[in-house]
Amino acid sequence: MIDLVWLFPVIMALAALINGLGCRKLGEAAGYISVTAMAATFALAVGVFLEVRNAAQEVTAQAMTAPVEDPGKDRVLHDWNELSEERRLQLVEQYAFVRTDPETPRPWDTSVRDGMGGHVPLWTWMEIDSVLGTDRSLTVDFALHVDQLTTVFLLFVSFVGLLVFIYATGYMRESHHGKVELDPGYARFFSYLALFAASMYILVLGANFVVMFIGWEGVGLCSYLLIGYYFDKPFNDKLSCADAGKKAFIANRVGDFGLLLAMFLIFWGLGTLDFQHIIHMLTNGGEVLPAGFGYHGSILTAVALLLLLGATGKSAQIPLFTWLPDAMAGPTPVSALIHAATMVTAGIYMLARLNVLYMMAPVALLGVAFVGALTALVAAYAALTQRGFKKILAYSTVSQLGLMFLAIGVGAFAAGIFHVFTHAFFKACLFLAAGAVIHALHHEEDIFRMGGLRKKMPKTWFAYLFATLAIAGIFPFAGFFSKDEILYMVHSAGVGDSVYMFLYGVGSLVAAFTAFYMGRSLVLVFHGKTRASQERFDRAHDGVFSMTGVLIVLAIASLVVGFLNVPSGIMQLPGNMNSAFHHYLEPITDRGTLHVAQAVWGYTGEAVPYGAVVVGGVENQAGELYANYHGPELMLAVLSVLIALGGIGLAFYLYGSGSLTAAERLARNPVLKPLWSVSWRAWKWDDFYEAVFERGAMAFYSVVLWIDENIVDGIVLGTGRVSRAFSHWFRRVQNGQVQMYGLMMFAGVCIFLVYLAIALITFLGQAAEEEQAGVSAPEAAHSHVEVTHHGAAELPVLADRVTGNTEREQDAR
Amino acid sequence: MFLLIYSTLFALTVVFALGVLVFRNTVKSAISLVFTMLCIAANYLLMRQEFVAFIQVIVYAGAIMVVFLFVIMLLNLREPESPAWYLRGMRYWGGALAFLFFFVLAWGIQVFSVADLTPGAAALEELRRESGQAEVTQLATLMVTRYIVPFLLTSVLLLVAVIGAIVMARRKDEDGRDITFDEDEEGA
Amino acid sequence: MEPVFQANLILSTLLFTIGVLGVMWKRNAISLFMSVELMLNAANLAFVTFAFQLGLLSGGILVLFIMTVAAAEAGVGLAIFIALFRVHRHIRVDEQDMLRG
Amino acid sequence: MDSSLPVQAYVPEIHPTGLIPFLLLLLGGIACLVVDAATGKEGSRRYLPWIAGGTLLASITCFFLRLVPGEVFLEDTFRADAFGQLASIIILASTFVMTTMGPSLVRRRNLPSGEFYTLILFASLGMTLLAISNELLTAFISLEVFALSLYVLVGIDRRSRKAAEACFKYFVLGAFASAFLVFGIAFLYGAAHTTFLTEMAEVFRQGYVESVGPEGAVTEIPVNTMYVFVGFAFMFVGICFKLSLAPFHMWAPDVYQGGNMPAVMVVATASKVAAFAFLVHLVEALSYWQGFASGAVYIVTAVAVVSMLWGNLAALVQTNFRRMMAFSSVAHSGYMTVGILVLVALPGLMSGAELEAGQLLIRQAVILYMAGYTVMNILAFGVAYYIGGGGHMAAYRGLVYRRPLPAAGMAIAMFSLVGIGFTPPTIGFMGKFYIFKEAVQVGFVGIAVIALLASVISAFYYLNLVVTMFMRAETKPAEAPLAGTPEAPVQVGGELLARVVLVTACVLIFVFGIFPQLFIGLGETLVNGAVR
Repeated sequence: MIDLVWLFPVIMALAALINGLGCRKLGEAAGYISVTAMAATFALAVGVFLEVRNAAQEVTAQAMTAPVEDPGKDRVLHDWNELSEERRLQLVEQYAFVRTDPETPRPWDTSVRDGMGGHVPLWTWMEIDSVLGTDRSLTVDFALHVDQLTTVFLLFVSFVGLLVFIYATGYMRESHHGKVELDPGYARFFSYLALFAASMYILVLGANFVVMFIGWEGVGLCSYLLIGYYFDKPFNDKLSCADAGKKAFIANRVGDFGLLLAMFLIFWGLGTLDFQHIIHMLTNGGEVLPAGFGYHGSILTAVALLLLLGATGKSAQIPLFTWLPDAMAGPTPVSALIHAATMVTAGIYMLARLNVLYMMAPVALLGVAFVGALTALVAAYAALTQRGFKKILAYSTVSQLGLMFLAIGVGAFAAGIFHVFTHAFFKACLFLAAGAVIHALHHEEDIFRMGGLRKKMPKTWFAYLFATLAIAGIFPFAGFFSKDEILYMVHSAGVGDSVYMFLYGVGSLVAAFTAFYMGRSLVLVFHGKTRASQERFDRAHDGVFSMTGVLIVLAIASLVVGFLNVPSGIMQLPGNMNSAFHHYLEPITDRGTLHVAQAVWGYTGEAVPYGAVVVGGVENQAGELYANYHGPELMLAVLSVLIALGGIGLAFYLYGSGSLTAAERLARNPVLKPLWSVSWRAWKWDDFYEAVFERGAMAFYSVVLWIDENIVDGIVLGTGRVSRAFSHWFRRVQNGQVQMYGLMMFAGVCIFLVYLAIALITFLGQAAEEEQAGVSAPEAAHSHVEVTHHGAAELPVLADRVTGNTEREQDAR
Repeated sequence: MFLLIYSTLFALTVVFALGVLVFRNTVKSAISLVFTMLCIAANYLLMRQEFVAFIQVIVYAGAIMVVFLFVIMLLNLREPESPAWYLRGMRYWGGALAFLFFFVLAWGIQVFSVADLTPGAAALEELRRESGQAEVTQLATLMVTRYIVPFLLTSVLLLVAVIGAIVMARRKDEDGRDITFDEDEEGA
Repeated sequence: MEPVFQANLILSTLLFTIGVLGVMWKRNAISLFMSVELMLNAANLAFVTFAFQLGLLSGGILVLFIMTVAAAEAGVGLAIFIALFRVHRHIRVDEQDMLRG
Repeated sequence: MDSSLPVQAYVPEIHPTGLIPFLLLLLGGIACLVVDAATGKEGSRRYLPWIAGGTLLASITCFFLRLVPGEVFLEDTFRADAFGQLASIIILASTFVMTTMGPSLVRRRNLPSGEFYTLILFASLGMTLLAISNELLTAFISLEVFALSLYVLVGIDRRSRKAAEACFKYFVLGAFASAFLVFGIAFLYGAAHTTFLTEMAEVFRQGYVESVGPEGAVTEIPVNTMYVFVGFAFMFVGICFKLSLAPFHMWAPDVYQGGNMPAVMVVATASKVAAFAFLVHLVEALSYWQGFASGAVYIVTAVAVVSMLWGNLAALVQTNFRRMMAFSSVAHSGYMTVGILVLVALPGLMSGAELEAGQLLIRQAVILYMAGYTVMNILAFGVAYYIGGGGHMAAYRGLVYRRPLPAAGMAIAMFSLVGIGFTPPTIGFMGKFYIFKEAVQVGFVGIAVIALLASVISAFYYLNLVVTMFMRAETKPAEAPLAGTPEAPVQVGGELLARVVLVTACVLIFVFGIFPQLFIGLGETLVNGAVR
């Protein structure tokens, strides 16, 4: 099965090709083609997952000499190296994933097997025999790599993707009086979506930077095309949809620039671009690392920071996050799939993939944590006052991505990935529900003009409610487990380093904000009385089955997927289910943690320590803290649920009765004034809210806007302005006069000559110096003159001419 | 004596070359160029390159310049030229750059061309004397041995030039009609 | 004899510079092209001077070839000027600015 | 060197088979003239494309049959190493594409077909000879052969005013540049006492020339550094003109805009490849002179950086497709010059076998880039030619709705042209990757960063065209009719052969992007020897 992973991108690319070429002739079939392809890849993903999991379990069973009963020691290292040699060979025979050419074995393949990964080289892509000045050669295979991390991404991308595709078949059509009309770009839309899926698969399957980069750029391209899908419509009063696409494009270019630089640096330093090889070189220590690539190494830190820049571009973090809210210009399924569930997690995927590198660059890791926390806070705060339905969700996505970055930043890679996983479900659910509402209200996006839709759209409400509870972190929904894990990890890091305690505070605040604004959107859209026009309200109804079915599946998923990773500190699950997700990912995501704990801090225990403790507890070098730390997990969980409940409660309190919700916008409307005065109390709150929150939010938001306009746009437009100035100069020079062209050429020649004159003078100066040095040894100087070749005799004379010394020349004559 | 002749030739060459530059009248400019070429031919003679000098006179001063004058007369370009106003700035820039160009190159030649370190003219004389062949014979030998490829290529070049000249200068198109200009904006 | 070496090189440079100036200053396409011919002549002079001073036979050959090239260029060039003349009824260089920007 | 020449028995070391591809081109050209004279207008229009195209294909085949020796031959005049041979194949392929575009152009604009095809063949003869020439004078004359042919081909459409102006500008500036080239040759001749590159390399390696003076006395004349520098600088100017490197590129936009599209395509691709191959040979020979790098590195750097920035920034504001492509080609030459820069600097960093390995890698990178650049430009210009674009960029609005396949082809070309920073599985990415990698490896990290930045800038204007084609409504612009509609002035029906060519170009972009070794492998398997 693992040998077939190349089918993932190929199937989707074929679907994209068929849809792209068929274009208008396909009609509705286009949607079915894409859905079928996606279903096929989902089946494939399940198969691959099962195979990898079985193999991993087998290894685990072999590795664990005795089952560990102690609940505190549930993090057993399932290390390949603990096995006997025969057993290893046996396992390799049995699960021969590593299809490397036996004649040229890759020395790091053992470490690939550590994570039960499969290296699937397809063909040699770039091969350069010997690299200049070193004996390293560069070979970049077009290779795919499958391990636990990959399978997780494959699973949720294909699953959520499948659901979104199904949803889109319903969404991308309008029914007017029973007559179904497909969107004019129906096939094009599905072609782009399929292409996106293909790129996403390549991104997560790529075994090296270059292959990953194909996917990285591919998803960016599709995102760009889909944001600008309604290119002829304005997005808001400032931007057209095409402009929004452009903004996303530019932000991603800036990020990609960082990624490319990091790639060059890695290649320059380590001579490889293969992920496993990089990890092997960084962890193994068998090979001498070049200067700057050790723990805390300067170049390693630079690489990590540049990669972070790349990740911030793709995952919409400060400073490159403002494109994501504007990306909502695309159709809603796109927002759900690309801008909430999958593509934006690519940055987190990359950071987790390179966890060893990040663990070895603590400064950069702290940078990741701060970027994440700050983004989470800023975005959550901005979401508090938004009126656009999808915009709230977009800010919420940014904020949640920030939390994931925060998790990565404290070394809790598995926790970050788990949040990616759960977030994919409930955020897709939220977006699709929002899409259903917007669709039902004929593209009304203002939540102040909604309300009371619960009865009109019960299924949608149900899905939205579940997803809201999940994202707010209410027990037992998925978001509770994943977010709580992150907060717990940040708190754990804080035990050793108070900086992280501050970050924990920020994280909790973000959780409160999240609960509030999600509750607010829930209330304003579904509860209370409607503020939509009566005509629209009357016609609102749940979507077709392809839409509601998907919503319900996602809502249920939002409830259950959290149980994949229940820490034993909160509740005991039957079987070996506690922290199953984490244990599954552990060989991949905790490799860096273990390496740093062992190699740098002298940790000798068997259990994998918390990444957070390793990151935060740098002071403690005894290694005791690492294995035995147990934070107040249950207490923190209860606290965070309370915070979430408080947030939602506040939202219900402020907006709960439908009439009061009108206060904010309709307070000055004389028709509604009676209603408004009845809800006076609420108005007081609103007033206060407006005074404090909204103005504060506006101030904050204006900072965000300022960053957006002056830094992001500034970079863009500034370079634009500078380049435009240049360009205009270039145009002026290009005045059609052939003699002007001749003049420019001649100027070029003159610059050449002036430079050469300088070079010649320097050349002569050096010759004169050498001559001076030679004078002190007379016999040497003598022989120097005798030798007429090599131009040696010429130089002294020439040097004298430059320096104006004519004596020797006359002597020579 | 030699120095006197040489200096006079030098001065004459420069004066005629400047004549090419400053004469507004195209014909005068062309005549000036002919004289420059003759001076250069004389210079070749001073360097004992008799054959090259003759070719210089025949091909350059003779053939090429006749073609020039012919075209000038054909196109009736006797009106004196004056630089357009927007060329003036360019004139100064061009002049300044040319001054820089000449200064740097002349400085380089003055400093770096050390005559003592080269065999000098005597070597060439010696070589010629030893071989016992006329200059023309030597050149011809070289031309059909070492430089056979450029020699053959020159024929291709001349063929291209002939074809090109025919294409560009013809008055009629393929159907024998006069060429008319269309308003086609972007060529083809 | 020796001064001729440097002096001829400088003369050649001077002719070349004058040619360059002609290319940049002349307003008539034919005068402009005559300046290019002057530049080629300057190069020829440099060739012959080098051959003479360095005791090489091949200088003369190179000059002959360059003259041929100059002749070929002149042939095509003048034909192009004639073609241009047919378009505009003049060959003023500075008025050829339909293509710009 | 050649003072010790001549008169002893002349032993020709001609590899007669090596001349066959070139003789074919020559004979094909003459055959075109003869057939044209014999058959009259309609007949020549019918037969000549086949004769010319067949000649070019036959010539390419000769290279694949290993008829050309992979070494120095014909009195040392040519050095047809695999690099030069691959460059020749690229050139011939490009001119072949021009012959496939020829018939429609000739018919529509009523051109003299005999001269048209003859000049194509002579131009390819000149370009291939330049790519393999080992002697400066041969190189110069070859350069003039193809330059004169291309001047005329650009202006062959006598009914177009713009073509006349483009031809005029190309010619005047080209003559100006070749005067510099000749002057440079003179100085190099003064430094090395020879015009043969292999001998020159030998002279520079030992640092002096042995000269037999009177009475048989051997004197060792030191190489004059100033002559080497000045000679290189002036020759570089002449080559930069052909490569349209800033600031010697000013002709390019005007010529690209005014000339006919097939000729422009050849000017943009084949002539550059030829000049580049020659530049590589020249630089390799010169770089044996110890002080060469100290003088040349900064010149080459300046030209490369200025070209990348100027080309990309100026392309940003262009509204005309062809002018945009012209500035983009300036930028691409800049990227390729980064490879030359490495080549210049290399001898100062290593020596012996290591140096040879390094030069090998750069040659591979450069040849790959040139192949990719040629394919991408053939595709872009070819599509633009057949859908009747070439004018205002607004003419491409919503092209995908009218002509989806040409639009897709153009989009592929644009993505590939962006290259690094955007589109990995394309040849444009591979070429840049190889070249920038070399630069980073040698230590030109700053240059590589600038090149990356420039590439990032280039994404904007290339993708702007993609956006215009894919994401703009089909509203008719004020400036010009929409491309791909019957109103477009220069729309031509794509012949089957032309379609095949363009689809092949599309495929090659990906094939070489995914298997770049295939192309480099050509050097080892099909022509003689590795790319060396």
